[in-house]
Amino acid sequence: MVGYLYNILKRKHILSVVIFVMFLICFGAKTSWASDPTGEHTFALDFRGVDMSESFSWVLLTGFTILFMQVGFIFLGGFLQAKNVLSYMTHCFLATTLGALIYLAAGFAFMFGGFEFLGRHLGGGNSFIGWSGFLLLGEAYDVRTVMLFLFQAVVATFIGSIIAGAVAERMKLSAYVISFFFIYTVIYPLYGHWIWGEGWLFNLPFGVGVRDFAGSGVVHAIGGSIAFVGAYFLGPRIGKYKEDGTPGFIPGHNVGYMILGTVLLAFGWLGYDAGSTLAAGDLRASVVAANTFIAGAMGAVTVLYYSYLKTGAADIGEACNGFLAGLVAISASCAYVAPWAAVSIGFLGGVVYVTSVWFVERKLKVDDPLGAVSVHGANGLWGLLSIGVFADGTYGGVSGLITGNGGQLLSQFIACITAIAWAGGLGCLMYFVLKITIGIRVSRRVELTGLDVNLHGTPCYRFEAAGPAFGPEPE
Amino acid sequence: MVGYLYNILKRKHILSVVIFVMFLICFGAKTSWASDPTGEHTFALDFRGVDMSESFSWVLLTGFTILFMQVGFIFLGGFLQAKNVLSYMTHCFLATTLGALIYLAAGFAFMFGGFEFLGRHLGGGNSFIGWSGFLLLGEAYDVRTVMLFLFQAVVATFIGSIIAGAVAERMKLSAYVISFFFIYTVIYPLYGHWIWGEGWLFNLPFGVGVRDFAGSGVVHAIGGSIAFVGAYFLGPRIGKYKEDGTPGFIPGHNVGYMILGTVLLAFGWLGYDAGSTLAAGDLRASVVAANTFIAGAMGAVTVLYYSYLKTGAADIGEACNGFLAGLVAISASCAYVAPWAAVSIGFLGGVVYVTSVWFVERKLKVDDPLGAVSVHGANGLWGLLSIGVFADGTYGGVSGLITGNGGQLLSQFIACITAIAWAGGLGCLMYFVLKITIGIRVSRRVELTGLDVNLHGTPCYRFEAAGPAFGPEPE
Amino acid sequence: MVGYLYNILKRKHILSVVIFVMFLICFGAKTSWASDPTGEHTFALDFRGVDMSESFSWVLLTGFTILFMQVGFIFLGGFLQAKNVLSYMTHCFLATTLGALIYLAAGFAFMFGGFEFLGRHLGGGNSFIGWSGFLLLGEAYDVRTVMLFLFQAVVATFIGSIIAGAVAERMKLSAYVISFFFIYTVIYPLYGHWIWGEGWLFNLPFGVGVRDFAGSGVVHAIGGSIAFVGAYFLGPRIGKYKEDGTPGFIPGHNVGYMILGTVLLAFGWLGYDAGSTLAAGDLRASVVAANTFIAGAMGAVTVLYYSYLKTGAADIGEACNGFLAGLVAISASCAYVAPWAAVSIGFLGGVVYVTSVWFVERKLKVDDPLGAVSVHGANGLWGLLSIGVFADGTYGGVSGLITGNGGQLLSQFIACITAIAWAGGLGCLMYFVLKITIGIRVSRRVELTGLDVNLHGTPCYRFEAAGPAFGPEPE
Amino acid sequence: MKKIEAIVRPERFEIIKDALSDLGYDGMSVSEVKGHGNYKGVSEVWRGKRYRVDILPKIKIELVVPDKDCEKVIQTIVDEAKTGTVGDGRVFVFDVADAHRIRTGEKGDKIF
Amino acid sequence: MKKIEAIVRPERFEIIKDALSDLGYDGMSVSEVKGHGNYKGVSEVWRGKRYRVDILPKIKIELVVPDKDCEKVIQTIVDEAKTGTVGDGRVFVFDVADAHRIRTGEKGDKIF
Amino acid sequence: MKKIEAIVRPERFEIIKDALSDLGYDGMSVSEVKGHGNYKGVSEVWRGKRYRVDILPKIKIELVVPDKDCEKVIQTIVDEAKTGTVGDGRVFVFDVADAHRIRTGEKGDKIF
Ligand SMILES: Nc1ncnc2c1ncn2[C@@H]1O[C@H](COP(=O)(O)OP(=O)(O)O)[C@@H](O)[C@H]1O
Ligand SMILES: Nc1ncnc2c1ncn2[C@@H]1O[C@H](COP(=O)(O)OP(=O)(O)O)[C@@H](O)[C@H]1O
Ligand SMILES: Nc1ncnc2c1ncn2[C@@H]1O[C@H](COP(=O)(O)OP(=O)(O)O)[C@@H](O)[C@H]1O
Repeated sequence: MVGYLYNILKRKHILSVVIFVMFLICFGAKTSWASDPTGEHTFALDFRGVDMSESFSWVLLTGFTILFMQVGFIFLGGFLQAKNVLSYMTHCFLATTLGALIYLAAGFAFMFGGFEFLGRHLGGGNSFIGWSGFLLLGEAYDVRTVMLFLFQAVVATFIGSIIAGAVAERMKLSAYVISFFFIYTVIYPLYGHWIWGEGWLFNLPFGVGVRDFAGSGVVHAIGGSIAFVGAYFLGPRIGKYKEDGTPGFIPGHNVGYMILGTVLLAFGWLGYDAGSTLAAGDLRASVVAANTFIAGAMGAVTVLYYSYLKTGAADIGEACNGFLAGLVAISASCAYVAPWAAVSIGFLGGVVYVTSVWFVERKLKVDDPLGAVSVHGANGLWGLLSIGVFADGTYGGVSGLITGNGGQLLSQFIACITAIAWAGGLGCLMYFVLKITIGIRVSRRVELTGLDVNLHGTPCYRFEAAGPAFGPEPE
Repeated sequence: MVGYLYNILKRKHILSVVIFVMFLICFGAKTSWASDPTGEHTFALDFRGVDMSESFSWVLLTGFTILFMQVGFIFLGGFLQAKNVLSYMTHCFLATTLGALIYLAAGFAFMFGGFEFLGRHLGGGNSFIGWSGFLLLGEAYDVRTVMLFLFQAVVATFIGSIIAGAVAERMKLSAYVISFFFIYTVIYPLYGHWIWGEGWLFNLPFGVGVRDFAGSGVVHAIGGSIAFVGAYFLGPRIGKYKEDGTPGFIPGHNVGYMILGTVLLAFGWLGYDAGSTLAAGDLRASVVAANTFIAGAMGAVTVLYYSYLKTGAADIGEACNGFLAGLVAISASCAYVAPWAAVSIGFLGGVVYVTSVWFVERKLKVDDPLGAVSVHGANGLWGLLSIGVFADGTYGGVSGLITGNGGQLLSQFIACITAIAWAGGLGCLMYFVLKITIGIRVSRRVELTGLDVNLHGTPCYRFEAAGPAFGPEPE
Repeated sequence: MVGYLYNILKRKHILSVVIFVMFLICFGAKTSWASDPTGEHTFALDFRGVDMSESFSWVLLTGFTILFMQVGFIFLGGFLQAKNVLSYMTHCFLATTLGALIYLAAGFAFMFGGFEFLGRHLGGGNSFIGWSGFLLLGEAYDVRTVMLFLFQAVVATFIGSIIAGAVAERMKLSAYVISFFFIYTVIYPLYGHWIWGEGWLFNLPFGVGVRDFAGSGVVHAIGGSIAFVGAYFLGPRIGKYKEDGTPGFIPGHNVGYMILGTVLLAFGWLGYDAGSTLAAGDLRASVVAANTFIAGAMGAVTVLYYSYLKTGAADIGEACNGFLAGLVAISASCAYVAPWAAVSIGFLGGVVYVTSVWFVERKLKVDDPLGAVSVHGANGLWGLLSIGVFADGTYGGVSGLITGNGGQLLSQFIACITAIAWAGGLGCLMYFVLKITIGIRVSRRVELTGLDVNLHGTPCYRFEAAGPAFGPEPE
Repeated sequence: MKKIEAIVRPERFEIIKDALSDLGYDGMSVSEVKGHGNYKGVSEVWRGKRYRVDILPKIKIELVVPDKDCEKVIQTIVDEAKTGTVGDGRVFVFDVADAHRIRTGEKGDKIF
Repeated sequence: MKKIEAIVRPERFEIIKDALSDLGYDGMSVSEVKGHGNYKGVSEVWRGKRYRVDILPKIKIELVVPDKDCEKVIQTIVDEAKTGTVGDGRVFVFDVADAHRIRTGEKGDKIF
Repeated sequence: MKKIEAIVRPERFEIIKDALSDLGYDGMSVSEVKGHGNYKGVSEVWRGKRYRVDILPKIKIELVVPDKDCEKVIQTIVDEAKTGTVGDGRVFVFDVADAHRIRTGEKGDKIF
């Protein structure tokens, strides 16, 4: 076995092992103790210290709930066919693991280099890109910086899961994995740097500059844009469109999973949005949480009612997407608006969702199995804009149209355009290169018989009373 | 599409749109900045401020776990037949969304108008009803008030989910939705006001007045009473009783869901009960959490052992209900008793559960698919009473029988009677009116072929290897 | 019914009732008010008080997430056959309920008697055993002690769930239940006392003595060792090995559950490890959480990549175990190492996992359905050792090999040997006695037709469109 | 000996089974099938659109009976399965060449 | 009257059904079976090891047709189901002794 | 050509399949059915009460064999499926009117 392992590695992958070992050595060598890795100097039994330690509890706990949202994303696989569910879940699983590791290696450094967090300034960076904190080595080995990393790493994992929803049921695993290296080091971190890392978008001269409290733009619009491009390059699933171009019927295998996943995501979302204060002393968190909840609920009720009017059935699966649409829409604006505005934003989020689904599916003929483009992409953009409309000026000096102020909306609009251009453009490049090199779509046979058994070696479900008979294959 | 949307709305629902738009306008107009919507004045880097911000973290995070309990409720649908599971889950979903929105519009104002929270007094209210904080407008746009709303809104969502368990597999969706408007504006908020809003029950002259730490009475007894009335008016499911009146066999489709849901609820329950201190500085929270856990575990073990004695099988589904029964029973008393008493309360909670199931099913012949009446109703009442018995006088001056004090038990007993009379009486009225107007029960054909495919347009599960063939219907 | 209940109890179990009632009485009688059961004296609006209340919030909330991890354990049942899934889930359910109650009655007292927590010293104990805090009576009725109990009780529940994974699909419920009384009062608490209760292992003279931050040794190595012995005494499942000794094919019924359970456990694990600071003022928590996440992700990616190299399929089920392996491995060392070391520990955790699976399954021929021995046992030991290797001296004065220090590794090694000898030895004794008395394995007929329907009276799943016909059995 | 294969509505199955039991025919095998017939199906909703689903769940009952009882059993099934609306199903009858009861090893008509 | 039992690949089912519909044969019952044949199966992976699974999902189509149409229907099925690789399946034909349509009570050839 | 339909206990299926493979009969189709027979069922527990469930999971094996091998195959199945307790199941045999192998288009006895 050990010999076997060795053989495998030796035969084709000896290089990667060498590289990995070299990494380990250089990690060790480069580690410096310049910063405060234990928090001893950061904490003290005084007001600043107690307030600081509170913020630690707050950010860590909300960060954990953000990681937990991946369980919700995985549940959304109920909207797919039973034969492809493992494939989708593996995509989410990879976002949670591989995505976070790539972000650790480089993405975080590009995104937050030069950023100041809880009073600690993190290395170098300019308004276009950061370059500090690679692998949390050196002076990034500090309790505050590591905490920022943790919070941002779990947020970053969403990008992969959002894309997974649009490319589901037909994408090659290898292409999906390779795309991560580009997405998690370039597309996502750079745009993130421009807003959250206080880069050029953040400092636009209109209004107070672009604001995006909890990622409508940075996470959802970017993820949704890449997702759209991916779904476009892949083409629709077999059976998704009939010859006359009308959409066919490819129902999911477990609508209950969708409901479970949605409510679970709602829970995490409250933690995510409220935790984005990144400081326990910012009591606005309660308004943030309430707004998030209200907008999500309003999105859900809107879409449920609409589906009932249109089809005569209370389409609970779509209502779940409406819930998520409301949550995405409020993410940017949750801190800047009043609860009544959250009702409006959620309602309009539902409207944006159904309109976008109709447009993407019927007009653009792009097949998006989970509705990721409409939920995350379209509502991410609407979320960015909603600040420019509904911000009431009470928080962070951000004032929208309702206070008679148009500048902020202009900033937010520029952020939208930039998101589409940046993520859409680089996404096209990436999927195009992948398509002409290794290919991005599985074969027709694999798609028809199911990705799970072909790529992952097993179907997801086996409910037979009697197991089939087997003989182990000679190795 | 937009035209289509417009047509639909115009054709039959133009009115609702007009009303909605009017709402939006009046929201905007009425918004005032009198209070502290950002928390700037509430927080300061002093002891009060730091303590306050701690309480914010505490209440918000536990509030999130309360919302999360809805995932647990949804999982309990495993106890129903596969063909009706979406219907039940949609009920829970509506409680989480529509229920919360109605509570936002009016319920919260009726329940907590005139209440003081973390030092902030909320508008007007007397000992029978509150009238302040509608839609969180005006002076309710304050970080503390909004936080109280958030915590209370997620708690309020439970009412709908409790009822869903008893009316499952046969109730019309329309009737269920309409009943919400009455439940979430009248039945629940008013009773809640009398105890949690410090109304007349809270100030009864026996003992210290009625106490209900985390809702055995306000939430579970009220929800259970309405659930009982609903199940009674609906009548039993087809096949539930044979001609000779003995109960038939309608097994659930996924007992594992029941286990998952129960342990998930237990997690949330710890947050719910402990968070009900509503202040981080109240260290009693640890005893509250431990009591909750202990009582639940004891209820589970009791019912599991009893089922084994009675049937020879370790009936894990019933044991789950025993767990929940223990949790419901301790909810009122968790802060007032010692851990040894929690063992007793949980044990008796299990006994109350099995006795109540037998009584409701065999004697009253009321069909309660999930056992909601026994878990929430019967144990909610027992929970209220348990304070009067086991409170040991260490906390809040509440002393029960074991300290030789009978007054508290009298107060708690009055609260029980009131809960049954109020929720039972108004529940009867409500379901009676619904029954003679729009009807509350689905047709026999719908019930036999499944509510999911008839009301929601799809079954929950589709595990077929090959999808069936379809053609889109001409619209 | 009541008469019926009475009859049952009278007939064969009157004794247990008498004992229970006697317990209740003596509980009540012995309760003393010597300590601070309300926290009034522990909290004050000063720095110590505010810091203390923060720690309460922190420890309680992370404790809740630990309880929640049981939902993750239950989900892992997807790796078993559909006919035995309730049996496994019931084992986890019993760990969560009965296990915690036994721990309340005695285990906690043996483990933490004599321990000081947040400045409060808990009764008597020496370096081999504690003897204070039984049933949280007397002076243990104190907010700090009760909080320690809560945190430790939820941690303790894992032992049962770990074992459940290895003995699944063939163990008698009665034997499983009885083993708990020994495991939760002797095997686990005593070893726990030696390290966490600051017993003799903690004070070994090599390095700073044994350290185990969040239970690689105390929880996982002990649980894994008992699990191994249990699986060994039970023998393999029917069909697990062919006549020629090669392993057969017994696939699980729901791989998606495995993924859900794993990510859910990862969430809880972050809370568990970070919460193990047991103090909010210890800002190292952020490094702890990040290390945990990184090591888990690295273990997952390692095993996924290895499975792909070896079989050509991306074996997501094994990758889930790799995730868990990384989490187990980092549990001991999470506070003492830098993020780069967490990458290495997670990578090696994955390697240890695949090696151990091969060794246990192919060489030792022990049947471990969920891989509990390899995930928890082997990686628990590796986790203990990893401190001795990678601790960088920044925290708690713990320095490993990489700082040129060998003493710590010696301490950790002694802890490993002790864990194997203690849990393995007592485990052998326990299972041997059970085997020759009541028997530990179900009959061949029960195993073939499924434990669920035989022991629990129902299969887990019923997806039939039409329910079968039934007549109630005359009682 | 004849084998009767009846394809019926799931919701009628219980009633048919009870009727057959009353007649004394306990032996049968039941399975779930999907049927496609004159009935053009129900419509279902997915992602906000209606689709016509032309293949619906049915229950297939298979039972082997002695030749002489065949008519009676068919009549019972037809009576109990009928609702009069499209989709009620079909009954088919086949000749059985041989039959064995596994437990006893008996053959032919002795298996009843 | 003949009963045709076709065991085919799940992924061919839709196409076969549409072809039969076009021919005018709408009535059929469909079920999922597991097949075991010349084809020695696919290999699956469990807990890091490959196993050969020699029993694979198939779709069984059962339809009863008048004697005269039998050949035509079989030919259609064979044509549409064929991929030319091992595991394509089989078609079996049986005599039907009797047939009833439940809704109308009609018998014999009138059921079509 | 004959079609053999065996209804057996799920837990005996593997053994029967292996025995048939040893005999050289690899082709078969397997499905899950629910059986109702002399055996009055097991009892199950739901919500704390026992119920007698008179319809139990069985495995249905269908295989078509040349006339001459029929006896041998039946004997093998009966031998391997027998446990001697109620509920062992039945074997039924039917005449096959015609058979086609889809992959090759072969007919009749050439399909084996
Ligand atoms: N020719 C056939 N062969 C096999 N099964 C059939 C055939 N025709 C109908 N069926 C079965 O009978 C069911 C009912 O048939 P359908 O034509 O819808 O109803 P009805 O007989 O009331 O007109 C179908 O769903 C199908 O399962
Ligand atoms: N003798 C048989 N009796 C019943 N079904 C059979 C028989 N032989 C094959 N089948 C069915 O036909 C399917 C395809 O058979 P197989 O031998 O694998 O393919 P091919 O006919 O292309 O060689 C099998 O999976 C099985 O379901
Ligand atoms: N007349 C019948 N027609 C079709 N299947 C039958 C018939 N009788 C029994 N079976 C099948 O055989 C199985 C075993 O029958 P049962 O009478 O319980 O056992 P035994 O033959 O050992 O007495 C039943 O579950 C059923 O699936």
